[in-house]
Amino acid sequence: MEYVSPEGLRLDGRRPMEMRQIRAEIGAVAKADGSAVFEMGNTKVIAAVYGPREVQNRSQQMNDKALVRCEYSMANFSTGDRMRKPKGDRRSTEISLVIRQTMEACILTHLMPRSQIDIFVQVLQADGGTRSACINAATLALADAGIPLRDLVTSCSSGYLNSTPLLDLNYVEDSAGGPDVTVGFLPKLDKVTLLQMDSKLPIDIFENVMQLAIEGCKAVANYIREILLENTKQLEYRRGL
Amino acid sequence: MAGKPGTNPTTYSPSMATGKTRTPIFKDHDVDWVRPDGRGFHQCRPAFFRTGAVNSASGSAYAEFGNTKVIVSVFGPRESKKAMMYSDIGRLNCNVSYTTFATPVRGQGSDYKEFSSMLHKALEGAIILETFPKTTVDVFALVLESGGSDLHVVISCASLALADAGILMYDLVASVSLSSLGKNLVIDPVLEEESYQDGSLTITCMPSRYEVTQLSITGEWSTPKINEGMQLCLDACSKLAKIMRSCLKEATSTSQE
Amino acid sequence: MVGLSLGEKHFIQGGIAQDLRSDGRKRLTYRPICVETGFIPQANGSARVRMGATNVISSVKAELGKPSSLQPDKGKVTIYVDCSPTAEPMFEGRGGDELSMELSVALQRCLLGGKSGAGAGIDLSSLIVVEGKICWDLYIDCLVISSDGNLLDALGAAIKAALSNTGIPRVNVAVGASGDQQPEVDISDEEFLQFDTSNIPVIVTLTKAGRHYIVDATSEEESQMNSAVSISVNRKGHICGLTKRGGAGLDPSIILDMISVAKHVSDQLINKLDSEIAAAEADEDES
Amino acid sequence: MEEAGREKEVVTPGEVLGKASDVRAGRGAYVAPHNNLVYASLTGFRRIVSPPPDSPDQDQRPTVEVTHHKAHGVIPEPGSVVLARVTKVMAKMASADIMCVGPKSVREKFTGIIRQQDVRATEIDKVDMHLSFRAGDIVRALVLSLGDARAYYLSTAQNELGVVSAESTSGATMVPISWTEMQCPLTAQIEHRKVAKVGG
Repeated sequence: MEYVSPEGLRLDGRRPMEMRQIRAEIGAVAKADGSAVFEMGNTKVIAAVYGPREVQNRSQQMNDKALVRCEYSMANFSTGDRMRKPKGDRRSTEISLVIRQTMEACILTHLMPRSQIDIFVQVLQADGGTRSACINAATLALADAGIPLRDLVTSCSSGYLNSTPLLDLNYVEDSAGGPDVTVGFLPKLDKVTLLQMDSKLPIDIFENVMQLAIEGCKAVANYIREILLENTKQLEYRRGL
Repeated sequence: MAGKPGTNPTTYSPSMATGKTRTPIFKDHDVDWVRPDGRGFHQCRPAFFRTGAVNSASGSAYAEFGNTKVIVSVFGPRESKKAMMYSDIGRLNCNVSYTTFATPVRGQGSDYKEFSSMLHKALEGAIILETFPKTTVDVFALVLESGGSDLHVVISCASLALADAGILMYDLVASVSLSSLGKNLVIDPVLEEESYQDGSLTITCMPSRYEVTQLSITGEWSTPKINEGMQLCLDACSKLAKIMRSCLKEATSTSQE
Repeated sequence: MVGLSLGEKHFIQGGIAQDLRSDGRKRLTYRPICVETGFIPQANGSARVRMGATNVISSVKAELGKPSSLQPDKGKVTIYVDCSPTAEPMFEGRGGDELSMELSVALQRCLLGGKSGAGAGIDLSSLIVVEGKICWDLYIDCLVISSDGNLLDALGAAIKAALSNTGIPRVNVAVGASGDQQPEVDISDEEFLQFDTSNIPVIVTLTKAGRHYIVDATSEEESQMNSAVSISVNRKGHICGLTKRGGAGLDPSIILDMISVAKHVSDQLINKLDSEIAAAEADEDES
Repeated sequence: MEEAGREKEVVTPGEVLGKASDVRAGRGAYVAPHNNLVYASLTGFRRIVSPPPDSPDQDQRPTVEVTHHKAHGVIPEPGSVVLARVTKVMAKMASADIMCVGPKSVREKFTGIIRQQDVRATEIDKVDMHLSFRAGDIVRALVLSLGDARAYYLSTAQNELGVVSAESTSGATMVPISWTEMQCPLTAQIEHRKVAKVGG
């Protein structure tokens, strides 16, 4: 199957280096301490953060840092064909773990010892790149909750199909079976915190593809920063400052 | 119609609250419903109760309404499970299950969880939970044979089992359901009637306090019809409660002798 | 769930008694309802409903299936509610299952009518494609995103909005299929059939706090309730379902009184909801 | 106000026993606040107990009770004296299974814990749990509180409370010789316990 047309356009009309439209909104869940909706094209994710709060399960309490927990769940209607998956299947558990580890790395957990931070991400619509969207939504929600962060961790994926590096794969491209690189990136510190790849790729091409994903992360970071600034201005405005 | 209340305690039939006899008008064939067991529309199945059916339980009861046969055992109050949070009032834990041979098709049916939560809601309001803090009372109901209106038999039987176990209660709980078939209201429907019903109304009440602990209605109902249905059910509940009370009294007096 | 101090409890109860609730509403006033249709483009129909801080999504997915042998002339509708842990950390893991089940059962009872299908808000016979062979299976999935009380009413409204947003593809049945063979069908991707949603009831939950009833209780107010009765009423003013929640007993005459109050309230709610849905549809068409 | 013949009357939960203005609700009965009636909450025999004529308070209403041998199994409540078997002794506390509440044996298993500070009334911080209890001892204790989700909190900080029966390492039932020591009748070995003062 041809994923890049001779004119250099992808199936959804994007250029290889083009991201899908991203949109974010802060404060979708009123009762949570922080929450955000993040959309990448048709992928739509909602994240809510509760905490720092008292540790629910005493035995998990840590005296020198905060406990970070994460649960990823998919709505029944999120995929094209409806299916009812039992909660906590292997895939969700794996993604929960990935998100938890990524977020834990950027939260300044040592500032909040003996507390617990819960991150809940809910996929409303899945169209490729849910992992990245979840991480981006979680970052926004954590920032909204006012939890001290090292940097805004952002994520983006890229792939390599028809000998072309592609940025931000959608579901069709993702399921093509080609390599798929997901990167989590700390833009200000210029560090990679998450790197996952399926399938195989020559080393020199891999560097290109990863660089592409990093560029994507930087673009997302700029957008997230804008949204946060906008939100802060709104808050200031409401407080009459 | 069966005999007057009191003379024959194992059958009962509520009298119409309004006093006038209802003459159903059968306009089309569908409405003309003859009950499969030949009862009147406002006549319940003969009810039979017996306490102390299970020896190992703190309290138990067996109930038989026509073909519907259930057995309920009550355990506790006993220590709540370790995982539970501390609570200064007691907990009620209900579970309804069916035997594999309860239904015409072997091992069928999947709404036990729903039944369990409905049983819980029906009983919860009647038990004085403050009297056994931090502990749990378990109510296990087993439907031996399903013959329609299973849930309301389970509820009534469970309240009898709780009374047998000596759990403090505000009142006994009696439950009666009613089906609407075309223009008719049919009390205590059997399985066959339930599968054709246009709507149903189930009332669970504490008869001597005259309070409704649970009410659920499905299907489309007009207000006068709800009034009529509720009145019929409440009437039947109070008669059902009389039978339950006489069963308890009988058990108590015989055990004393 | 909500830990309230004695002072707060008195404040809420006093407000209810004086017909001026903590957020300035009267006892029988709803919070502003905000409807957004087409929220999930992948579904056949979807809607997001917000009532104050309560936020729910409902999506309708239609799949071709086989009607059950007991009712060959009717399609099937399943309602399933899921409580996302985003709404309440308590729903994490399997924690939300109990509430999900309770809400699903209550919605089914309120919207799908009796076993014979009479009184159902959704006309099941309109879902049939070929009698006894092919019908539409309607899966209504709801997700609670954020909860601040009165979930059932919000879910009921979301389902109504999602169904009015639903387009079911027209199906052309190939002629000539005979006997036991499954007829071949051709699903059109251009022509869509709309649902008649005028019969779908709205759900009004009356929460009894002290001697008064309130509608659209917030979760703080719900924690003060003695008991609550959810009543679904259609446009004709008929009761389509009723569930009583909360254990405390109620006098039958109070229930009847609550029913009449609910009928009165439902009138306004239906009109309000219909205009909101129409506005949301118009919005969607524009964009 | 009730004749003796009616004392044998059997009542069931929810039956009206009288007006709250005439009678007081005793065991197995309760008052409904909305209509001021006294209802039964148990199945059993109705009994009217007249207040002791020398009772200090002005209230001279008789008390109505419902009694039945088949009341639900006893459960420990704060203030009740229980007999418990020690199951495990740790540095800060000992856990025990409650066997009897007052004179009645419990039907179900209830766990209690005796914390270090509740073993005796004096020098509570010097208590060595291992010199106070041994697994298998029978202890008389007072229920302090409902405790936490896991166990009831028990106390032995009174003279009458503590170990009432214990076996020595050689398997004989020991004899108390002081409030801190017990002796084995076979080997004359002395073991340390928080001994209860029984009788006298």
